[in-house]
Amino acid sequence: MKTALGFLVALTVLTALAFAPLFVGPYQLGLLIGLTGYVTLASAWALFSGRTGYVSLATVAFFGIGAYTVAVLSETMPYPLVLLVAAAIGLCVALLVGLATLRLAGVYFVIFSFGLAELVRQLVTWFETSVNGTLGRYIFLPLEAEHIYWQLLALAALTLLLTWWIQRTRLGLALKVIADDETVASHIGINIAWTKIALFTLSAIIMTLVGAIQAPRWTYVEPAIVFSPTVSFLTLIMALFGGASRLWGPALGAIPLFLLFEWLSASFPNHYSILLGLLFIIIVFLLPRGVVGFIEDKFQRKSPADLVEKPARVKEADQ
Amino acid sequence: MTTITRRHALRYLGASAILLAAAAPIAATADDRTSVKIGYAVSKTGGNAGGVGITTLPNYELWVKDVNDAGGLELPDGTRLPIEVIEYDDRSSAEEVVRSVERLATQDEVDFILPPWGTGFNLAVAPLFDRYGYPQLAVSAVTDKAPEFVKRWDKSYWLLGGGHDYADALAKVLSKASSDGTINSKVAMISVADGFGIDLVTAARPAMENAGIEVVYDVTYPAGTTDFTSVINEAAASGADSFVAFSYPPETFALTQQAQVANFNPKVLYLGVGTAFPVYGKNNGANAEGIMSLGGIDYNNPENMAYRARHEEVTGKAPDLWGSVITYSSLQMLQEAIKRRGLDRDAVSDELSNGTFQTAAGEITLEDNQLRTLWLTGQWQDGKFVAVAPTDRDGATVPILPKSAWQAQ
Amino acid sequence: MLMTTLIAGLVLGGSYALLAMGLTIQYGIARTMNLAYGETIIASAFAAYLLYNNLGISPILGLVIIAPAGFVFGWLVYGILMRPLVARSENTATLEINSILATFGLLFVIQGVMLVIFGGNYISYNYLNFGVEIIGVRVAANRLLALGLALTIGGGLYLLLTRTRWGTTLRAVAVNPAAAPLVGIDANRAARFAFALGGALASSGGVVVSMYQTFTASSGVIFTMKALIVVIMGGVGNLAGALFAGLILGLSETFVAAYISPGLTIAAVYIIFLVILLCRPAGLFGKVQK
Amino acid sequence: MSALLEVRNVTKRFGGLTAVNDLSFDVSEGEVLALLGPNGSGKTTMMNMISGALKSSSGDINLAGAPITGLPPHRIAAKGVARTFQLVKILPSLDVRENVVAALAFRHDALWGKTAQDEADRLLAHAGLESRGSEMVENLTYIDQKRVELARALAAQPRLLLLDEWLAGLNPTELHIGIELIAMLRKSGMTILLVEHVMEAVRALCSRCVVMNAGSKIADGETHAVLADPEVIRAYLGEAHA
Repeated sequence: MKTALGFLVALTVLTALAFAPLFVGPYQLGLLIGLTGYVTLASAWALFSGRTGYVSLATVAFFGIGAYTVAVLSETMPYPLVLLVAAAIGLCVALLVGLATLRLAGVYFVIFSFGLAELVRQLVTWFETSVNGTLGRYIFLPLEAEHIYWQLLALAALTLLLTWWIQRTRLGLALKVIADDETVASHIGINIAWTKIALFTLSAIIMTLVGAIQAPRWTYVEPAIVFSPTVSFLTLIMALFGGASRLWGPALGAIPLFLLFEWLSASFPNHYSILLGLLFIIIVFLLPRGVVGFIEDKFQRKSPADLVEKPARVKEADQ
Repeated sequence: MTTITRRHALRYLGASAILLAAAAPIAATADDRTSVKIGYAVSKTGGNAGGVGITTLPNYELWVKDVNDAGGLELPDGTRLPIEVIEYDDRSSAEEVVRSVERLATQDEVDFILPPWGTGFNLAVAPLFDRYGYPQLAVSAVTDKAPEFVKRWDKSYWLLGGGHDYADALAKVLSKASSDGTINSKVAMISVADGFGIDLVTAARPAMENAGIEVVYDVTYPAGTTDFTSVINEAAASGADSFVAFSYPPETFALTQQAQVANFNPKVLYLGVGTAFPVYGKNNGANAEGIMSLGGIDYNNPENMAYRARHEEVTGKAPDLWGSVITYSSLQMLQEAIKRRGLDRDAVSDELSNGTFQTAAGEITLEDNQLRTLWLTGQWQDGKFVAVAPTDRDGATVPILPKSAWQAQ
Repeated sequence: MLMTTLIAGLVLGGSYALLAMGLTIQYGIARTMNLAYGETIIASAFAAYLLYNNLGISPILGLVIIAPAGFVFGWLVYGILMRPLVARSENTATLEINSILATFGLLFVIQGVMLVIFGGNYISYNYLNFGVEIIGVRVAANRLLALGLALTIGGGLYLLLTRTRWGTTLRAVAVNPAAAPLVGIDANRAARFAFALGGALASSGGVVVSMYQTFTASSGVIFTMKALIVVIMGGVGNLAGALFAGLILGLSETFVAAYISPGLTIAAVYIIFLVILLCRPAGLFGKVQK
Repeated sequence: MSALLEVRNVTKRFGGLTAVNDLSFDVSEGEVLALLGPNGSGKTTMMNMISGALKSSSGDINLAGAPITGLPPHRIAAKGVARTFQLVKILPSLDVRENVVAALAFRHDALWGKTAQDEADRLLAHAGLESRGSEMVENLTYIDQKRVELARALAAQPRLLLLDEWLAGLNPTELHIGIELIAMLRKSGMTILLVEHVMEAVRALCSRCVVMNAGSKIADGETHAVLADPEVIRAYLGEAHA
């Protein structure tokens, strides 16, 4: 009953958001695109990192791969196929990375994932300049802002639905068990490695698609633009800020932060950094458990279901 | 009855008059606006902030101050309106710059939008400028595809030329020096793995070949490289008398330092962005003598001199001697076009395409929305970064080659 | 050729190591991931530039002023910003997240202040930029200074940490901050001291690097990430590891530039970093414990 | 009766320390075997090698004739080995029922949904936790947490059950209940390998014992004979029976 009601509310909001482009101006639409993009990225990030404790800075590697795939292929094949190829490439890279990185834990994984994103950027740059003899690529696709928005909105909804659904499947249970105790997990037959890889891959595919969908908005794509580490950092900060282990946490982190960034940069273009930094520090001190934690503390007594999930944690290599 | 009707009528009339009177000031403000809104989104923070900080932002600020000090932008009827600035920080992110321009166009409804910094960002916002009908005076974008872009976006203007222009000019300088017997006909060439570096080096390869210069060393390095020991050593070992780097400021500085450290004295030393920064001349003092780069200044042009003096006075630092001048000139063009045609963007765009303008960079008439009268090669001579190519243009200085050897500092 | 590449690599690696040592101490001992580390470097570079450019004070002399200032700054940051978070966090994992978020804010504050004061310009000046002959190879004096400083600081701190009582205290805190009080160690003071020491090291690095590397108010992040890579590769909290990792990265960069392609130098750095981590998941000198 | 578990010349070294040295023994189908020895003699290390938590340095471990040496724990679990842990390991964020469902969901013929819930309740009832499935497992008493752990192990439908000091730390009443539970399992034909210090339980439950000391096997045979062996008494029981 509660679930049905939740679905109804979510569906209503989704419908309202889907009709938004008909009522808002191009700027607000742009805002919605950016917002939906980050909600999706943060949710996808949390899907893996929030549930396994592996804090990843590789977000932009996949985001950039998606954008670059579109830039390279948009003139040679139909758009839906390009998205499919982008997702497939994201999947392959994620599998490769997943298999390689499982031995790493804690901050070692964090920096590894950052290094990975930079490596991908360097390799793409090198390949483009040395092999193709060019660098920037142009994307001239007949896609309007609202088309990009609708795709992103669908992807965001899908990501949240997927997260919700996974929590109710054996995969979701496996994650909870792994988070509780990896030894028990493996001894009751859970393949920890594959569980993590599956999640990492899923999360990476979504990130790849976000990049692929957003790319046509920029017309011109080059590695410095699409592999900017800022994307990884913002995604991580938004998810952590919202509460990475909850379904709505990343969204509740992404929305206020995104709007805050926008408001600050528009109202105080010369003191943006200082104010942003101060606000950030204040937020960390005032909301120690993230937005979701704050809401729970304030408005809700804890139900057993809430206790089931634990806050995101970073696994320590040296414990 | 009649009386009453008349009274009613009078009442209605009165009401209408009041309404009209109330409406009138609104109409009047729409016509007699009190300011011209100019908006821009530039990277105040992030990776692009360095470029913005020298070439773009100081000139935007200087121009706004200059215009407002003079009483505002002059309109065709001789009245002046002050500029009201709306600025955003795009944080060096493509998504931000796109959204900020959308915001300027549709939310703030500014009268004109000044372009962002960088080839990529100018391309990212070009469709928006086009869609909302704003002229785009793209300065900090070096691209050989400008003719194509003009076809696609007819209100876009490309003012800094393309890789071919600079490469051809350089090749001519080298080939002349080579045929004079000043240098041999070999060149060692490096380029930054970035839109700028690649654009230039791909243009330079055929240009050198056509000019009879053999490229004996040709590598690309990633932006952010801090150590050039091997590159300089290889270049020194290549036997080329000319060393050319299509580099960005941090690497331009590092290359200069490394060349001195390694005592590498090519007869022609041509470096990329950053060489034309005043701080480059200051840091390197006598050692800057003879070093070449893109751009350059005609020091005898009084308007240019006035501009540089103003820049230093207002912003507290000297402008760079390549992009800054063009940036400021593009704003002067805009200012003049508004003076001639008013605030109608179509009319202003038309004027920009067809008019002739007196600017800090001399007289400018665009060809196919592109600035073709550019200083393409400059050289540090006597503490000044003078323009040496195209040689046939008024104000060109004769290049001094070979570059003198490094002096101990 | 080989010799040149080798020495150039060592010199480059020296500056990497120098820039990473402060972070490895801050992260390894004080247990706080300081994302604003690079901003400390840049702020010090600006300070050195100002002293040299406006007052004519040589950066070497500037070092004597700026390094203690870095210490004080680190001391204050830890006391004001990090201490409450350390007290609040129930385990290292929460502390890690909290320190990432808080220092991310600090990063923006410092960067914003520098932007307001200095603008977004590239800053560069020449100091000690002449060649010095070492075994027939010409090396920039300022870069050599960085290597020298890295070795001195690295060696000195290593001795300090391993040979003195005070060093033992710091290492005890690094290994087990919770148990340190049991043996009479004031973990908070030790951590604060370590964090401040890291700040002083970052400042020293910033001063030296400013002599030969162009920087802007926004380039702190680049230094933070490079330092993090060196720290992680060497093993968190391990000075010798940081030194070694820095040198390896420097060498790989110059060797790839000389023998493969200058276009792949940065890629090579990351490849080597990734491969080393895959073989040794806790860094070169780190220990993996079950 | 054929051997379900064969341990052949298994050695485990940790650096310079040899924790298990060339150990061989069998566990037959339906047998309850006790692995005995003083603290640090290598019993738990041996258990960990059987369940896959540790990899042996050399030697072979076979389950029903097939090698399981060096397989990861989840593969060994899938082949029918379940275990409990020396220090009780429950899943604190789950409730009692979910603790058992977790095992049902990942066993060879996985159960999920309503079926799994019902099966979990049945197993819990079997372990003496009837209708307590919704309680948070963290709030249970020690013996009840042990019951959860046992139910979870049984949920995997193991061919071989490893009990690592499952009876340790229980008070006399609880101990009695615990022994009863294992006795029930034995009656149902379950093959069990247990590490145990509680001699009362060993005597009551196990027909055969293997005794280790300093990593090596020093005795293997009928419980009453082994426990009477002077060497065993010296090495191990000495402390308790002095």
